[in-house]
Amino acid sequence: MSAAGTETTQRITLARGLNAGLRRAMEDDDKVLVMGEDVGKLGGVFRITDGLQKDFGEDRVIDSPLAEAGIVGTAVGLALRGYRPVVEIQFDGFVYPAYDQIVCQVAKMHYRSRGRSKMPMVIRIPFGGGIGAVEHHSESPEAQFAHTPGLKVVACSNPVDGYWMIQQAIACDDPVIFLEPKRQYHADKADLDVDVDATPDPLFASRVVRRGDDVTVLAYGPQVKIALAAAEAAAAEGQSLEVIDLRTLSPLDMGPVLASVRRTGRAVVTHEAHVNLGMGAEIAARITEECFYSLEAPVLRVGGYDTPYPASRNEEEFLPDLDRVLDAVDRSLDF
Amino acid sequence: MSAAGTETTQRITLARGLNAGLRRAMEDDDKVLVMGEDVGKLGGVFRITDGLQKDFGEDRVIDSPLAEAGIVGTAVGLALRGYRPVVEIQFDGFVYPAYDQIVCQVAKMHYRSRGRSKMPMVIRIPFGGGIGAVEHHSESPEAQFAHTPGLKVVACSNPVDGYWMIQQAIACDDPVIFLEPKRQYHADKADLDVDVDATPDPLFASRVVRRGDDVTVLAYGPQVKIALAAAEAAAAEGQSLEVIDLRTLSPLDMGPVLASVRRTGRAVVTHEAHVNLGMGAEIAARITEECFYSLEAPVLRVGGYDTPYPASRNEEEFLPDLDRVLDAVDRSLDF
Amino acid sequence: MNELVQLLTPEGERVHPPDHDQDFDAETLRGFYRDMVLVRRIDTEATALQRHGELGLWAQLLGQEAAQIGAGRALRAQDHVFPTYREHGVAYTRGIDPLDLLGLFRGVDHGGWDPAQKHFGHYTIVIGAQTLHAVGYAMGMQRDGVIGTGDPDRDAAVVAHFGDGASSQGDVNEAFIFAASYNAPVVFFCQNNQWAISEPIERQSRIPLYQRARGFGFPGVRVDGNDVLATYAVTQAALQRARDGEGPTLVEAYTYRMGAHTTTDDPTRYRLNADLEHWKLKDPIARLEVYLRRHGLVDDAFLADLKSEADALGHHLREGCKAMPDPPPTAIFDHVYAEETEELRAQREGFVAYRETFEAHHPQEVAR
Amino acid sequence: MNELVQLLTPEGERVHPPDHDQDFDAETLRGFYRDMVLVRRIDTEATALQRHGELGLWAQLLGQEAAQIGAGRALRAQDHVFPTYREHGVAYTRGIDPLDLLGLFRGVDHGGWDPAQKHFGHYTIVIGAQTLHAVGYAMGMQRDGVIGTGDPDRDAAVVAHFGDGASSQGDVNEAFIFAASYNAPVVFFCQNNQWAISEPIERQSRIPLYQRARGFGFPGVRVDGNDVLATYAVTQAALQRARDGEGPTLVEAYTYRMGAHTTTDDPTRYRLNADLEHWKLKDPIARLEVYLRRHGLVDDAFLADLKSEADALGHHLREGCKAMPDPPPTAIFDHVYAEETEELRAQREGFVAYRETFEAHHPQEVAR
Ligand SMILES: Cc1ncc(C[n+]2csc(CCOP(=O)(O)OP(=O)(O)O)c2C)c(N)n1
Ligand SMILES: Cc1ncc(C[n+]2csc(CCOP(=O)(O)OP(=O)(O)O)c2C)c(N)n1
Ligand SMILES: [Mg+2]
Ligand SMILES: [Mg+2]
Repeated sequence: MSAAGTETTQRITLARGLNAGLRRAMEDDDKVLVMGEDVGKLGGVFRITDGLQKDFGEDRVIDSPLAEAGIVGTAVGLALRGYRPVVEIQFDGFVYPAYDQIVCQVAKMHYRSRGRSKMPMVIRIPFGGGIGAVEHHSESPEAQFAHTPGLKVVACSNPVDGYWMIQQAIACDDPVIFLEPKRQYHADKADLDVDVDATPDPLFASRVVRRGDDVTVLAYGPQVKIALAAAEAAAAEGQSLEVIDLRTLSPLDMGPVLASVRRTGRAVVTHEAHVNLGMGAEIAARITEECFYSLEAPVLRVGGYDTPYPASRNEEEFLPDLDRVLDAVDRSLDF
Repeated sequence: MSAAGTETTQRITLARGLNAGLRRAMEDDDKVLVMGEDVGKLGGVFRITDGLQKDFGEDRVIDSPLAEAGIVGTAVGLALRGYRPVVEIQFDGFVYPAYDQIVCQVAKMHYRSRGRSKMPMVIRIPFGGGIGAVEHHSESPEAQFAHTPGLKVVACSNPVDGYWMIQQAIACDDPVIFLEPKRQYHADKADLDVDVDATPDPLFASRVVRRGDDVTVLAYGPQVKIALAAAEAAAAEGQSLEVIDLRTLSPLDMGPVLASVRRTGRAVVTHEAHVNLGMGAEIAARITEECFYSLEAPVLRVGGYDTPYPASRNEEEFLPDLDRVLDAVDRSLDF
Repeated sequence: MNELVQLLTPEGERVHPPDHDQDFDAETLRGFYRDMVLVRRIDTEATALQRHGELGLWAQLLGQEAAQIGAGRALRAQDHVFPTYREHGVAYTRGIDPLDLLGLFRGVDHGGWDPAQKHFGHYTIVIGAQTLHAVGYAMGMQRDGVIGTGDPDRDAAVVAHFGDGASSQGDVNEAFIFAASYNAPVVFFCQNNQWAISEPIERQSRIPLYQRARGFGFPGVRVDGNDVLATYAVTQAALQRARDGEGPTLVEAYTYRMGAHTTTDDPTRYRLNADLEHWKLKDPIARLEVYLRRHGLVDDAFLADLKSEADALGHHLREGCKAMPDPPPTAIFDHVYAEETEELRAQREGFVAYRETFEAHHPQEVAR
Repeated sequence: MNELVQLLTPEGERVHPPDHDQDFDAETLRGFYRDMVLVRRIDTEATALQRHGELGLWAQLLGQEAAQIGAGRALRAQDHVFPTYREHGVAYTRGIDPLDLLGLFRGVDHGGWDPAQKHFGHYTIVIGAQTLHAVGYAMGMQRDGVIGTGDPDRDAAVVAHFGDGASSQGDVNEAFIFAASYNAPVVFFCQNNQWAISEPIERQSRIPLYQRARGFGFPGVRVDGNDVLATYAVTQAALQRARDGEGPTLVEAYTYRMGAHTTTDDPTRYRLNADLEHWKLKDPIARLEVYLRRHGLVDDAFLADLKSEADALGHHLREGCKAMPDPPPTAIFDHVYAEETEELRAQREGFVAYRETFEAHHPQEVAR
């Protein structure tokens, strides 16, 4: 029984897209396992794994003891035995107890073994803020993983991508850190065509989501929606923004980015993570290296401030919003 | 009895400078504790804490059980009780089991408590490669810590700085990640004046270590020596390089950097850490933001490749050396 | 289950275990009762405040009042506590205004009290991390010479709180190791409420948790965590051991989470109602009330006064919570460091300048 | 210390413990002896190679031969091993050419064998990390239906190796928890050689390590790790328990690190020579030799043959090691990913192009 039922098109949320994608991956390959805290009966605190244990059993949808190193470490062993574990980290801020296993074991196993031991693991992390949560529930740890060779890092931004990207990540023979914008889980719906043999965009590809000529705005995860809204608002004032959903953070897919910036001459990167050494730093550095003579202004960065994530009553001011993106666009244009 | 003995000037290695600095800090403030694996009788695997347990006792120089989270976590408790723990992580690659305690507890305690709980802790990490070691013994984790608000991150590059900077880090009321270039520990000697009431440079300041006009080369830790050698070699070919020892990685002290680049119009950053999202990315982004119109070429980055640290017979090719720095300098000048 | 230390049965009968029996005077017993009633009221009010949108979240302690009051009242002033996010009852015994607990859940701060002054650390959300802090703090006490001096006003100990789920974290087990290795004056107080969100205790351990301690070389005791007398007696003994320099103890307070994990949780998805009904019969407040009434230790006047006191407390919480101001926007930048960096100062100034550009256009919006 | 399972005393006398006694035929005994002699030779040769600059480092197993041969010989082909960095003896029992062990220490690779083919994982240097991999692998065996079928060629188990120091790591204790929770078919084999570099076992645990297991709900056994018979018998029993679906066991092999931690270590800084002398009397090889000779189970011809065999092995290691080629410079970029990224391909190409600019100038230098 598939979540797709019999209709070919559904209106789904990101949460449902991910759920359906996981379900389909589990149907397609019985080596795929789901593991983590509360992923079983509860279906995860965000219900992304809802119903999977019921349908695939406790051997394939595993409630783990409360220990993230243990979860990722046992997933390493399962991967070595030929399984394809999909690990759920309950919240971004709780990935750090597993950090050693991720950066020293998961990331290095293939290299250490000179290709003999594959590590086809997906580590799903609901990330980012905007849900009014308490400390440690709104972190954006992506730069740390992107800095780690051996890992691949992607971020989905919408329900349809959620459905396809999770399947592609599971099919990938390398470990993938899979970032899910938690504030989008239940926010918007999109049309998903599940039954056709669609050929989705490749996993490690960026996508131009709005064409424009004046400034290139780069975003991923929760910021894509904001970048699009900013483009809409800017259009009203006669500015034409091109918006790119980066989708893959490691490797970066610079092709569409460089092509766009060569045309616009200006770029703004936005993310929730701290600006200092965030993805924006790398992207700015690469754009400048590659498009030095095309740039009319330095690449400008919008991001979380370089403070710990604040108490939630302050998060609105902390998080990049439409206004801050537009402010950077203006500064870029005024440069 | 001080390591300084009765002479005022000694020729010391970095290892001795750090040892003498630790000793003096322990003499000056009996709240200063040293903790870690093998720091007692053995004096640490690099002998940086040599003799300290003998002179200050087991209560102040504490051999910890083999567990990095435990070491840093208990150090947090000691700091809350009013102590100033100096934690030794045996090798860079073994800091990750403590990563959660560092980024979620050490870094956030002062913020969480709105300034009520201070966290005056120093975490010493011998970092970088070049000693022919096995896996996990040659890592450069600095960018991950610099990306974490609440931490301060510094790197010493020479014996005299080692002596002063460790004392300044211990005196700092904020947690300091203190990076020590392990391949320099026993490499070169320098004159240290210990008895005079010297006023060393501030801890969080960069330093121009060689004046030049054509290209600014930015380095820290083990790369300072290489940058200086590159400048020497370049001089023979008529190129004048300015070399800056960054010393502080978070906060960055951009003043001297920007002043230099405004003059030279060109910059090269070099570090052993992976280029992707390494310190060079942030420095390049900031220089470009601040000196856009002064730049004659994009800031170029030299660093470890974006692969796990290789087997040691390949590390010479992996690590930035004089030639790679000069190659970047040439590319900058040819731009 | 005779391994469970119990002084008061669910039926409100006083029993006398060989090891931890203790006499309590009427005043003390009434005090415990009052504490538990007030703490339950704090919990009920906070839950209601969450329902009314005044709090973003609340972690309920319903059912765990005896465990927390027993543990909290066994403390001396100089002892120090490292809580999880659910120790509202212990916080109350440390003299913390319950209103200060709400800030974290309302999202106005990460904790509103001074840990050094209240001898009660900040709520710790990353599971288990605080147990290591507790051991380190206890190591500091050793170095301060406040262990085993025989002076009751000087000798001190630490309590590390954690849950049954937390017992699986590496940090907690490392805390056991460090405490044993240094013989640190710490009581590990585990409230085994039998659930870690949706996961039952059996997922974390197949044997009773208190037995974990033996494997690390120090004693473990399981106490009826719904029995305030037993919890008090067992914690007091463990604290005294620690203060005397005899090292760590693990206390497993066997209890039950009668509410949801937090206000966002839906326990009907994973546990049986019958289970909850069963545990309602073991309610920690009800059993002490039965005992007190049966022995004529409380009268209607006392109960009426207590009710008024609880109502006043509820009022204080409701009004106080609603009046709690949002932090100013610039609070984001405060206290990142003890010694602020120039970099951050510049960022703060940029933030202020940026907001001022708006103020010019929409003055009200920014004012709040 | 009657908690220690022993079948052969340091004096070479056969004793018969109630629980783990077993008969061994002459062939098997000679085999153990041969194994230990050859493994010690591997160790001696590698140490010498390090002294001669052919290896960057070597982690010696001197004194731990019995523990490793006992543990290794108890394995069946289908069992799987997760080693630390010191399990040269176990590797040898898995049929790994000892030369392949040297690559890591010479710096030419991170490990030269195929873990899947040899059923022997890569050396793991981050202390304790592999114990979790072992549990996960064992969970995979459960899912593959190779536990408790009763078919001796099918039923399998995992051995997780670690040291006394490693017992303090969170990962190792989490491995205990996961193994107990899932009843995973894993044997935790701890070589307590009494030192973690300079730190004595007392810093990690104040009670015998094997007792740790009980606190997690599974059995622990302490065996004389210098007694190959006892180690074999105890490990075999633990493996069979695991294969039968009865869950994990902790085996503490009580032994002694007779050498330095590694070739860069200087144990005279932290331990007494008398200690070492004491343990030399418990040498694992000497005691079996005494027993074999006393019972006429070996003759001079056997010993002479073995010596030649060891010499040949030494020769193989010396010559093989020196002939081991350095990896080509581009090896840096190989195998970072199973599916290489364009980014990395470009970086590799840049590297090659950059080196070619040199080749033009200094052809020899680059050629190596
Ligand atoms: C490291 C970490 N992982 C996951 C979580 C999410 N989480 C919050 S509470 C909880 C369950 C805790 O259970 P327990 O320790 O029994 O304490 P209780 O909530 O029952 O009081 C989980 C998994 C967390 N806070 N920290
Ligand atoms: C996480 C981590 N911390 C520190 C080290 C450095 N180190 C290497 S071996 C060792 C001691 C290990 O002792 P033990 O577990 O008893 O094993 P043994 O070396 O005695 O076989 C240490 C501290 C490491 N490899 N990994
Ligand atoms: Mg619980
Ligand atoms: Mg050892």
